[in-house]
Amino acid sequence: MHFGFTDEQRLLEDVVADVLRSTCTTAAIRAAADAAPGALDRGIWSALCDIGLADALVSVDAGGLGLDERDLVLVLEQAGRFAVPLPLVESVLVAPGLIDGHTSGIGAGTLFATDLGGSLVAYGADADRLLLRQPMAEAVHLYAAADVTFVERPAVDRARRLVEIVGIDAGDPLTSDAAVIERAVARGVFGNAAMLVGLAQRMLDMTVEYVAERRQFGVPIGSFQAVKHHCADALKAISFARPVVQRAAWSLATNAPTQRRDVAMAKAVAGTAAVQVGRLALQCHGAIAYTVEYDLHLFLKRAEALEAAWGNSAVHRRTVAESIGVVTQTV
Amino acid sequence: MHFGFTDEQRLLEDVVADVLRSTCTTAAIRAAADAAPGALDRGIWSALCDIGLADALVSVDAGGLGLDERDLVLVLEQAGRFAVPLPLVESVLVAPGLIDGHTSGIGAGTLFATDLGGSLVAYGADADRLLLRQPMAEAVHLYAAADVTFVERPAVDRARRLVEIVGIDAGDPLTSDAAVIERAVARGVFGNAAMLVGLAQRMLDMTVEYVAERRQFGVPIGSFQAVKHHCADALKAISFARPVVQRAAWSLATNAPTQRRDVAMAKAVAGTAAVQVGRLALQCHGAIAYTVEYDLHLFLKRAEALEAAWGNSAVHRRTVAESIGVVTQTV
Amino acid sequence: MDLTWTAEQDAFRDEAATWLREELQRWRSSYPGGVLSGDTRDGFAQHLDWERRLSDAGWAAVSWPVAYGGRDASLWEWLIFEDEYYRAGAPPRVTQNGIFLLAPSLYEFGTTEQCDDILPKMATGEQLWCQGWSEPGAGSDLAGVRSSARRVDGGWLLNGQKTWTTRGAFCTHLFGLFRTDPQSERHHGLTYLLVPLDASGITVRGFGRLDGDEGFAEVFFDDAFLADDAVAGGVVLGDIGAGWSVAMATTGSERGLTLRSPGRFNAAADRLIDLQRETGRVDLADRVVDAWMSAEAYRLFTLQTVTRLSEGGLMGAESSINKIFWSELDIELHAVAQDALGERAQLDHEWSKAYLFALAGPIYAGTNEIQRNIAAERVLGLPRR
Amino acid sequence: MDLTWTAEQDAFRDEAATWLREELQRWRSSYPGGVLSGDTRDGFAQHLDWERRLSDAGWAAVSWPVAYGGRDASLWEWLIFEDEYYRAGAPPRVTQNGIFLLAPSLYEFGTTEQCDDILPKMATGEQLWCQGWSEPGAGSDLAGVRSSARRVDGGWLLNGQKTWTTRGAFCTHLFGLFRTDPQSERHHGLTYLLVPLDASGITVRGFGRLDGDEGFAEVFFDDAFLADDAVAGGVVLGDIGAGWSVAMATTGSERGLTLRSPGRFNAAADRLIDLQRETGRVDLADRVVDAWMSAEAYRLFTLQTVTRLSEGGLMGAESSINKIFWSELDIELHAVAQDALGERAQLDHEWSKAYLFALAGPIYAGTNEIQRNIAAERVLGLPRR
Repeated sequence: MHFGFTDEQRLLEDVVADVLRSTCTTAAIRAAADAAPGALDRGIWSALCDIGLADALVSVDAGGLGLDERDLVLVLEQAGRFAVPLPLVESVLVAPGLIDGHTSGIGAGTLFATDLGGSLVAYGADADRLLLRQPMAEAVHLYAAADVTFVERPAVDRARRLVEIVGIDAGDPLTSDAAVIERAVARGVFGNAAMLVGLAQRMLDMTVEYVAERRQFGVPIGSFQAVKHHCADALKAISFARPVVQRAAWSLATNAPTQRRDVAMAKAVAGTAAVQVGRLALQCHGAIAYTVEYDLHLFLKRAEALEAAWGNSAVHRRTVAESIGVVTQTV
Repeated sequence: MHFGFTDEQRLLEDVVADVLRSTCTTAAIRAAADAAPGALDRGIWSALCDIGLADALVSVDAGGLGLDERDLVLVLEQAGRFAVPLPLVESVLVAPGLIDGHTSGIGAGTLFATDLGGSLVAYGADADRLLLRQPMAEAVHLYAAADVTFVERPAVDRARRLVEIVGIDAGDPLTSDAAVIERAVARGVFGNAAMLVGLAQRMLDMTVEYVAERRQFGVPIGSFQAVKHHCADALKAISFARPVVQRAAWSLATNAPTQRRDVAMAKAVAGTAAVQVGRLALQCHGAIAYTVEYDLHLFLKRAEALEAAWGNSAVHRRTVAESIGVVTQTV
Repeated sequence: MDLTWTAEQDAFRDEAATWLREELQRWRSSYPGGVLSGDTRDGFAQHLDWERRLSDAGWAAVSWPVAYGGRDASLWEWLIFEDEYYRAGAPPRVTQNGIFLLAPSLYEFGTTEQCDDILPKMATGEQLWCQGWSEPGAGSDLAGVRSSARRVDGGWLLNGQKTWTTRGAFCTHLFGLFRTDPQSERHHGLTYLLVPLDASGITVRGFGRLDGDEGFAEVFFDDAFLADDAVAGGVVLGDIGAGWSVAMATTGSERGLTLRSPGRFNAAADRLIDLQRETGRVDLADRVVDAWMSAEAYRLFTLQTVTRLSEGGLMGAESSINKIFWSELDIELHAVAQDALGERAQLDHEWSKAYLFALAGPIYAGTNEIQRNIAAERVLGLPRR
Repeated sequence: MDLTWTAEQDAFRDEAATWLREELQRWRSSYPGGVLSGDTRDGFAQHLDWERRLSDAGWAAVSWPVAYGGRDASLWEWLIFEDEYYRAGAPPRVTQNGIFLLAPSLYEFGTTEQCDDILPKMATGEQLWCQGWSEPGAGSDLAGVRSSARRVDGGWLLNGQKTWTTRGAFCTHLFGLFRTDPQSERHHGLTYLLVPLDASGITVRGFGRLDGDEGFAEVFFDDAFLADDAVAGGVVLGDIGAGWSVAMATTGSERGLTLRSPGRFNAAADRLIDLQRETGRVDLADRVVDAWMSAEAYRLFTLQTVTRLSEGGLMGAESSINKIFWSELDIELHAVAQDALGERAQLDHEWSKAYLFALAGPIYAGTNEIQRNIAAERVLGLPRR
């Protein structure tokens, strides 16, 4: 039993955090929200590719880093912390298992989008390739961007750049193996859960910093017991969500029999925590955080979006219910 | 539209409150918890009978006060505020509609117990008569105390004096009219909802008094923002439960088409509020309220008991769901 | 206790419902491209058109005297109108801050001349009033106001900055607190001023709200001259130096009955039930029921309050729990809807917009933390620190 | 990251589970009339019998050195034992306050002589220790302690009163804080004393808890003489006047890892699922799932904490959120059960007793309000007032 991380895993987290700190500024997130379809800046992605992250899950023999979910969970938390405006989970976690053996013609650093997390496809107009469920069959096909017709869908978090697929031409069949598809979905769900923890942590950090400085009634507002207790509640929510998400990393990496339950629980707990922390952060800030000029809304909206995507907390709670024998319907 | 009370209704409330203040002391509640089965002191009941409360719902022609639920809701709140250790709702609200036309041999000031609120019969060993559902038929029969065999059931709130009926001899058939029975049950549910509001108010009053006096860290604990906010939350819960219960009084008294929904809503909202207020009251008091020497537990346990009796909040919430078209089962 | 409406009240309800249904259809059909949010520049113009329709038919402020453009309606009729307004799905009132926040203060503190001049123009939408309370350093701590008004010949010289001024970029006038006694501190020495925004030296900069609309503004005063006769009857509401007590009366109504009529929540709760049925989300049943019951509790609480007011009672510090209740209810109502929508919650639509708007509820009009302090100290009498 | 147990740990688990199952059966069958609550006088004797069985088999304090009656077990094995203890449905430990609260302080601050004398007697149940922190005027504000110990020839003269002393009426010894410097204030001048309760001048009065058991006691000191050699190695733990820091170490463990092992909540969550299935209360499904997930989150959080401690890390102020989390979880676990039970929730049974006991969780060991202050100030660094 060892529920912690190696020095190498911590180092990778630090390296990614450093890259994101310099590339994934809040200005970059704002730029992603405003860019025309297909014109998403790839600067952040290039920087992440430079450190090999694109092929993190690809085996060393195939030219990747040969890592697994345990190595990536801290990295994904950082991706959430910086609200990376990229289909990162889709490209790094979801795609590799699906395109395994079908990599010819797929270059290094390919950005993938997918509808495996729902019919609203994040970055669907910006990806190089799309991984799409077949309407009538349990199968996933690969598409070039040009083979897909889509409409933009106006989203609350515009930096998620949602589209809906309205027409597809022929695609390359990748797999109709339900287990492979389920694993890809599980990885997507897990990746979003990990990002939600990072988003929550970022919002708490911003709040702690703000309430220590902002003064009302002659004192920092962080000295009021009500504000302290809001922050303590946020800390509690994050502290108990994080190990749940990290356990899901272990379950996926080791193919544990409980992985379906563990991944669903991770998304439910992390999503609930991030939404709660977002509301507390907004409340502790007050009106300033209700403006688009202050940065909090970038993280708040992302947290709300990721909670809703890839199955929301209520849906995953039902999966957990089934796994642990809680009855949900009168028989 | 007038959602308020007449001077007469307020006066009756004051009269009952005065009677209870002098008779229904916390010592009397403790005595009720400790008395042997059948040996419940009738002092409080006699005092209430002296002001005519026993026959409050009986028509003036038949020698009663000719009141309705609107006149009694404030009285019932007071009964809750003093945690009256009597089958008051059973005798004043539930019995009259059922024994209508069968009053021969039933004296003034008869105490009734009933299983219409559940199989755990409060004051079942202390009542003069019992109103019991027939196991195989939708009917209610009247029993003399001697015709019923029961076992005492150890309760958390011992002043509720719960028994379970284990054997009955012949009883007098009162009614098999489903509407009459449903109305009797609705009155019982409503009466308990009103008492829950009073219990919650009492616990808040005790808390406000205590936290203004109790000092820690050199100041009254009521000056801490966390304690203030707990008290404000309790006030909010009570303030919004009270009109819901009072509306149920109107719905019953006027035989409104929404009465089933309104009564269920009253019990759900009042029960939830009283349990919440109880926990907040306990928390603001701290350890002292966790002792049986301090009085809070008398009201806390009663609130928990009445929340569970006559259908708990979760059950009544489902009744409301059906009434308003919320779907509760996948079809 | 009588929870029925009179035949006259029922007739009033029918009249309002019919007019709203028909006029809303006419209004909407005159914008074939769709009605935009009232908190955007283009949408504001559309909503002003709606306000003029309300005003022309005498529905802009039903409880006002007929002479000012109202119907002399009772509080009950006002409640009925609001019920029908939200049931009909009519849009948020862009004139709200004037009609619901300034007007009550005018009735209480204004001179006849001020009322005669301002109120009719407010009802017709000729004057559009925004609120100038908050400043960068004075949010929850409103007494920290530093914007100043210095007495000069024939008027006042204004300096300083207001912020979070809702729809400030689209309004014509601002009401707000200014420090007229430079030696004063906290809530002393403040004066409630009525300020036309076209005065030289005033700059208004709109900025974006969380929900994406340009709903906020900053207002900068740079030696702006406010002539004594800029408003008929004078630019000072109440007495010079007594602005705090005038403002408190207004914030009372912001927190209390007038800002949030129950109709809004009842209508949202009914729509939530429809949504739950459509989406078949049985797992959300209890949360839907709880939200619906809370909206109903709020309606009943309001009926009791109006009964008390009708009998000459006053809105007191209880308005603080009112504000906590509706703001938390509003979030939950829309959070459940978002949960029912699943992935569609991500999209920009009426439910998500209303959810984001609801998130502001516990902040504006006095944060819920301040409200809980008020409830504990002024209603329950707990000791101040 | 490796979330599996070793073969040795699995074997340890099997051994513990087997022994617990068999011995519990033997223990229970020796009380044909049923086992009473350990917080009643008669039940305490029964539970002391259980403690002796644990001790005889070396399970009383598995993490202690073998010489003191333990098994030199690692924290991991301790967790495994606790898992199996609660899974088996074994009773609450009436020796808890000594083993889990005093013992950690003895290991950290005690002399070898004190440890050698007290710990083995604690393991066998020969000495039964209760906690003497709170006083009528010192609850959350522990530094308000007024009970005094005056230095006299050969010992100390104790005066004052302790209260909320759990199982004090059944214990043989008390550990607690006494003011040894009469000029001192707040957390200065306090000394941590070890006090046999049979000294003359000490009166113990048991009184009832909310759950109906005589679980609390008041302890009165009336010129009670505490001889220096009343405990081998001396009656002072740590240095004279340094009692506060010794006590803080103990309250740290009370709030943190040692008082509440996850096994207790995991076992309750599993029983809650059974209850939900039995009662068919589908409407409570989400609350059951949430409670179960919280218990699981608590277990996982604890595994991370133990990993950190095993690598030489320390329990810090984070223990405050730990305490908030388990105490709120404990209430919700049992509240859902009570809701599932419907009218049967009124009866005095295991679920209702556990519910009432859970209600004390946010109060004892430092109220959750104090814990939230600590989390905000010491973990997050928010400014004190």
